[in-house]
Amino acid sequence: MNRLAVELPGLSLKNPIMPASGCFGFGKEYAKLYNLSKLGAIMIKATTLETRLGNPTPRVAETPAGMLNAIGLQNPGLTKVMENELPWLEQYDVPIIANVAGTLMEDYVGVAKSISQAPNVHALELNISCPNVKQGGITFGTDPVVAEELTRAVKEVSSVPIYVKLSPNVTNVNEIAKAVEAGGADGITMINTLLGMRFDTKTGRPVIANVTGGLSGPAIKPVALRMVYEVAKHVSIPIIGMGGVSTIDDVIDFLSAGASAVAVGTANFVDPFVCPNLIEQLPEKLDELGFETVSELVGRSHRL
Amino acid sequence: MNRLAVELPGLSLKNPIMPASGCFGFGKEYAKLYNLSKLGAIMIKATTLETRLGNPTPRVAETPAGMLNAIGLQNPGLTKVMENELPWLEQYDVPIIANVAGTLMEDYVGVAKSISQAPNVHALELNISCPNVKQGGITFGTDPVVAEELTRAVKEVSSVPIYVKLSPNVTNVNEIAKAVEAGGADGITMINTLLGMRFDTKTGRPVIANVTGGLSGPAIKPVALRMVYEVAKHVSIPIIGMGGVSTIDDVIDFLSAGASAVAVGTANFVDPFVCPNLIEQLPEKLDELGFETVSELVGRSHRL
Amino acid sequence: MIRQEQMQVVNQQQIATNIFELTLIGQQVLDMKQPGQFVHLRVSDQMEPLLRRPISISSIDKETLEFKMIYRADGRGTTLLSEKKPGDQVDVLGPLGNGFPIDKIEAGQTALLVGGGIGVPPLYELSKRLVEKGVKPVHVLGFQSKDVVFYEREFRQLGETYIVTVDGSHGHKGFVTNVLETLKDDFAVYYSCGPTPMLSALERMYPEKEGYLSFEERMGCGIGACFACVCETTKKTEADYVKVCSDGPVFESGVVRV
Amino acid sequence: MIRQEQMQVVNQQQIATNIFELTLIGQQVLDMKQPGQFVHLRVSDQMEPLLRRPISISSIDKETLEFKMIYRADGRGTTLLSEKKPGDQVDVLGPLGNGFPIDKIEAGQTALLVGGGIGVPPLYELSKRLVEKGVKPVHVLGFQSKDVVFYEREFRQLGETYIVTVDGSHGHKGFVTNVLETLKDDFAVYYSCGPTPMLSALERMYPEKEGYLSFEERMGCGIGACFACVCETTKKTEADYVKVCSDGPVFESGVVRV
Ligand SMILES: Cc1cc2nc3c(=O)[nH]c(=O)nc-3n(C[C@H](O)[C@H](O)[C@H](O)COP(=O)(O)OP(=O)(O)OC[C@H]3O[C@@H](n4cnc5c(N)ncnc54)[C@H](O)[C@@H]3O)c2cc1C
Ligand SMILES: Cc1cc2nc3c(=O)[nH]c(=O)nc-3n(C[C@H](O)[C@H](O)[C@H](O)COP(=O)(O)OP(=O)(O)OC[C@H]3O[C@@H](n4cnc5c(N)ncnc54)[C@H](O)[C@@H]3O)c2cc1C
Ligand SMILES: Cc1cc2nc3c(=O)[nH]c(=O)nc-3n(C[C@H](O)[C@H](O)[C@H](O)COP(=O)(O)O)c2cc1C
Ligand SMILES: Cc1cc2nc3c(=O)[nH]c(=O)nc-3n(C[C@H](O)[C@H](O)[C@H](O)COP(=O)(O)O)c2cc1C
Ligand code: FES
Ligand code: FES
Repeated sequence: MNRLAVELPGLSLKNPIMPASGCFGFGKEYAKLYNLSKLGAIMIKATTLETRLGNPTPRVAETPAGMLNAIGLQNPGLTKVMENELPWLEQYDVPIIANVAGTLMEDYVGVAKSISQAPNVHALELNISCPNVKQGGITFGTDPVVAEELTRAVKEVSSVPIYVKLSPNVTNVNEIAKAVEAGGADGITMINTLLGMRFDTKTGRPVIANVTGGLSGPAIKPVALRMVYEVAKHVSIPIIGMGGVSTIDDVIDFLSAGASAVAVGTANFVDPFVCPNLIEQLPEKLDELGFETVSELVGRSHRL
Repeated sequence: MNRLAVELPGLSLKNPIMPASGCFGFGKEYAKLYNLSKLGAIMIKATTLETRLGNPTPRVAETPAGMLNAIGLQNPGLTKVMENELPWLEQYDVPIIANVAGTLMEDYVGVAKSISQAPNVHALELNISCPNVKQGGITFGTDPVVAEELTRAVKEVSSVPIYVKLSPNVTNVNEIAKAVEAGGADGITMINTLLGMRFDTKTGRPVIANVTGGLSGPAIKPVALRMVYEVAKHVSIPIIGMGGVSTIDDVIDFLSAGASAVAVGTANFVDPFVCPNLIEQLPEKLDELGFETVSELVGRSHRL
Repeated sequence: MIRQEQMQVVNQQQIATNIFELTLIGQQVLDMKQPGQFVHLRVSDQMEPLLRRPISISSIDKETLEFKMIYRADGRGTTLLSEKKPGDQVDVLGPLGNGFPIDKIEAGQTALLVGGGIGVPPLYELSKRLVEKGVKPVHVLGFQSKDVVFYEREFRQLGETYIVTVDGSHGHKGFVTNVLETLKDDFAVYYSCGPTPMLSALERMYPEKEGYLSFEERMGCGIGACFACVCETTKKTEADYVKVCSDGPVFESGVVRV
Repeated sequence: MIRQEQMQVVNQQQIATNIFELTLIGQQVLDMKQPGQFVHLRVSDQMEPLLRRPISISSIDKETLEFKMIYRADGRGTTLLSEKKPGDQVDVLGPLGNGFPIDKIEAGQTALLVGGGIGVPPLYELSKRLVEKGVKPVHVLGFQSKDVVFYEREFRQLGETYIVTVDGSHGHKGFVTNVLETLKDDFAVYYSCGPTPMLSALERMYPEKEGYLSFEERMGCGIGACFACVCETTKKTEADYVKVCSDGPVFESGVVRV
């Protein structure tokens, strides 16, 4: 028995660690550093119907124990992702979670319908929480009615289970979580970035060309953990947790709070080997804590 | 002319730097370290009608570039604050901003009515955003209708201008800001803490006895700056900005984003002399940036 | 007077597994009055880790302007502290709090000093002061196991010393209370610092004795302003609560509800 | 191959006001192929500052396994980097990107190397390689003022060198373009690294010439995965965009829209 294995809707993960969407491209760059088959799964960069060139630069800025980004969903578009990126990833024994984004509901439906048919796409992640595009994105993620509707529409056309990615920029995350569960979501991924800004102190100008950006990294971990902990109490579908994970203790904390698996975003930039390193450290950590399997650990904070 | 001076409703500040509520007690401890008359103002610890003993300990936990707290509004209560704390502070030439908290609207009204009559209280800060008490606090701060109503009720009884302290734990901070402006607020203070958690990795238990706590410190600065920048666009009353201020550049950034003055919270714990140090550094920084007065700098990011 | 001072590392030495003794030099030493006071340290100029760390003063030398601390490198902050080398600067806020009163005991009397683990260090300066005064100290010091025992020789030089380890790998086996049960209770005052269960065991054991206990609590400011380190009190005091950082860390036995 | 390696500081030296030369040793040096490549450095083990810093390789010595960088200590990260001492470790990800092609020019030909400020360093390794190959380099190096000029002697040893300072405090006064206007344009290829306005001035000045320009952009990953460092392109290439970190930082003139 593989003690790190986790079973989730559509996903038989050999371990609970995966790179977060947008922080790993479509895997090609990290494939030069290590074997991608080591990963539990890969959340690929957001895919939209059409090619997107994203926002002007600067697109990133450093903040205390975090960073801002406003990439603006740059991606080659559905067709090229289906033709080039996904087939290339087939050489690895790793399930792909396709991050789906768009401006209108039809865009999400269109991307979801096609991309869910790729043989190695085992689940979709509906990005209703991207703070860096003017329309769509986060607006879907802050209104429970709209979130539920979108979830339902995508669920109808998808050939694989769907996970909805929640925004932390809301008053009541449980409400949104319950809405997407009602809409038929098979799981939840959370959290996306917090909206933030950095200024160039000399000029007073925002550093990010898009003015605001999404805050990620260790700085947001307390917020992410709190939201995972709360949502875990309110829904019965599984959660893939993320937000500031960089150490093995962070992984344990997210699992304890109720996440069934953990995604790693910003930390890939700090240490490109962070995912395989965490996977390697996990068994020893389980031993240290006296747990036989990852699954036993999931949600333990709620059972104390 | 004093180039650091700032005029705000009820407040003639000799400089724009003041300790944030809850991070400075009622001033006694810091008075042993430096002369409190140096400060622009002092935001005293939240005062409630009755004595409060606060939450169980641990009440604080460190997080990456930040900290969580769940003090739970511990304070000696209105009567003792009026009898002991405020009169003691009269020896200093510094305006006091009294942070007012409660469970019911009547509590706020009661505290506001009395405390606004203390001779050295020049303004009130309505704490509708404390995440660490079960009732009141943040619930007032997340619903625009309730926020407006509370503001209006307090405005009616207060003998000094009132500032309303906004919570960052909302989907749309502008909406709340506009509501309190409509309710008659003379100014806004922002931001209070973000709701967060930390876990003890060994046991899986939340470190904070209250389970969740409020996140403060440099980690939240990007969120605070973004919210100040946005709210400054939507209201015409002044803003006192806070959230992660620890360096002179942070002060400049908040002023640039649209705050008329800046409060310093967590940084007092890291460097107890941070407020006088920032005040001392400010003139040189103005020279470096080519500004004659603090007022010229306020909101410059909006004029670029 | 409380000062914030960049103090210089004179010596850093590992004295047991993960236990370090750090010697700093600076003017602040002149203000260190009582054994049992502590300092609040910044372990890095960077913003992470952010908060100061409270560490007890374990010995003071006013002539050389040096003081020592003994600490366990455990979490992020203390690990970074253990990497400081002679010549490095450490930002020290102190001295803080109220320590062990030595005016409550007289020359010729016996004092019982009970320490647990990383609570042992402040007892060292205390014992030195008591000995100077002509008081006879009896030390009962508990540790997890042999590899984390420190300062045995130093305490023995000052007086009768019993070492207790949980696993029995050094000295007596068990808890300090196991040894205490075998000792005469002809002491005038007891002083203790260590884990809270140990402190409360002592209170139960010596209900009639005068005792002074040093408490630990998570801290923010370290100077009494933030209400982080508050403890509930008993009827023994009029105060509704006490703050470990500024009212303590040492309280008379029975004051803090344990 | 890209490696992540803990490399050791061999030397750290201030060579002009706020300008430091840092020498590191490690296996990664063996993989450093082209002048103009860069490394992505972690300046601290702590979580703040969080991101790596991109710094160009300024010279490579495969025999000693050492390489040098020259950087300005300016913000938080580079200031921390400047505090590293011999024996300290630095976490280096590299070598990254595509540097200046030296196969585009032949022995006996002349190459024009134009550097601005902190863009000068990668030109040093480039010039050494060109000289090795028998190419004659002409260096035009612009700085703000005398106090931040560095490596003048080193460049002079390799070939004709013009120093330009904005305030005229050393060498010629003005911008590099002021000197370039006075020079013959009998060079085969030009290479440049420096502020974007300088790069675009060169493109306008030498529209017919083959040129290679090194660009800067804010980075996240440094390896092509995050889309942080994307530049718009012109019709000269089929690509809709290029990434500075993995497609560049060096591009043929005219490719990047400036
Ligand atoms: C008055 C007082 C005196 C102390 N004297 C000593 C001493 O002489 N030697 C010694 O080794 N330790 C002493 N401690 C405990 C010491 O403060 C903690 O071990 C230390 O803060 C842990 O920091 P860290 O970075 O290693 O752990 P981390 O887990 O990184 O700490 C995270 C946060 O929790 C706080 N924290 C963690 N454990 C404790 C604790 N036990 N008490 C208070 N805060 C804690 C830290 O200060 C920090 O804010 C004392 C504590 C107090 C309150
Ligand atoms: C390919 C490449 C090669 C470079 N080579 C050199 C070199 O050889 N010598 C040298 O002195 N500088 C070089 N730079 C610039 C160097 O990366 C920045 O000066 C440095 O990152 C600033 O970091 P800081 O901590 O001092 O500033 P901070 O203001 O603390 O930096 C904050 C954030 O902004 C980024 N940043 C700030 N300025 C720049 C910049 N100009 N370019 C890219 N990112 C920036 C930082 O990397 C960091 O993420 C190079 C940049 C690139 C892209
Ligand atoms: C550079 C960057 C690009 C991102 N792009 C996407 C994206 O395309 N789709 C998405 O759902 N989330 C995106 N995110 C959010 C991350 O997937 C993740 O939710 C967030 O960064 C929090 O995790 P972290 O703190 O580990 O980075 C991006 C984050 C970063 C830093
Ligand atoms: C320990 C602590 C106690 C606080 N108590 C109060 C309070 O009583 N009333 C209040 O309005 N805000 C309180 N705050 C919030 C601060 O005033 C401030 O809004 C917040 O900490 C963000 O600023 P900072 O990042 O500079 O700390 C408290 C914050 C901390 C850290
Ligand atoms: S630590 Fe702030 S009151 Fe004690
Ligand atoms: S820095 Fe990530 S793609 Fe270039």
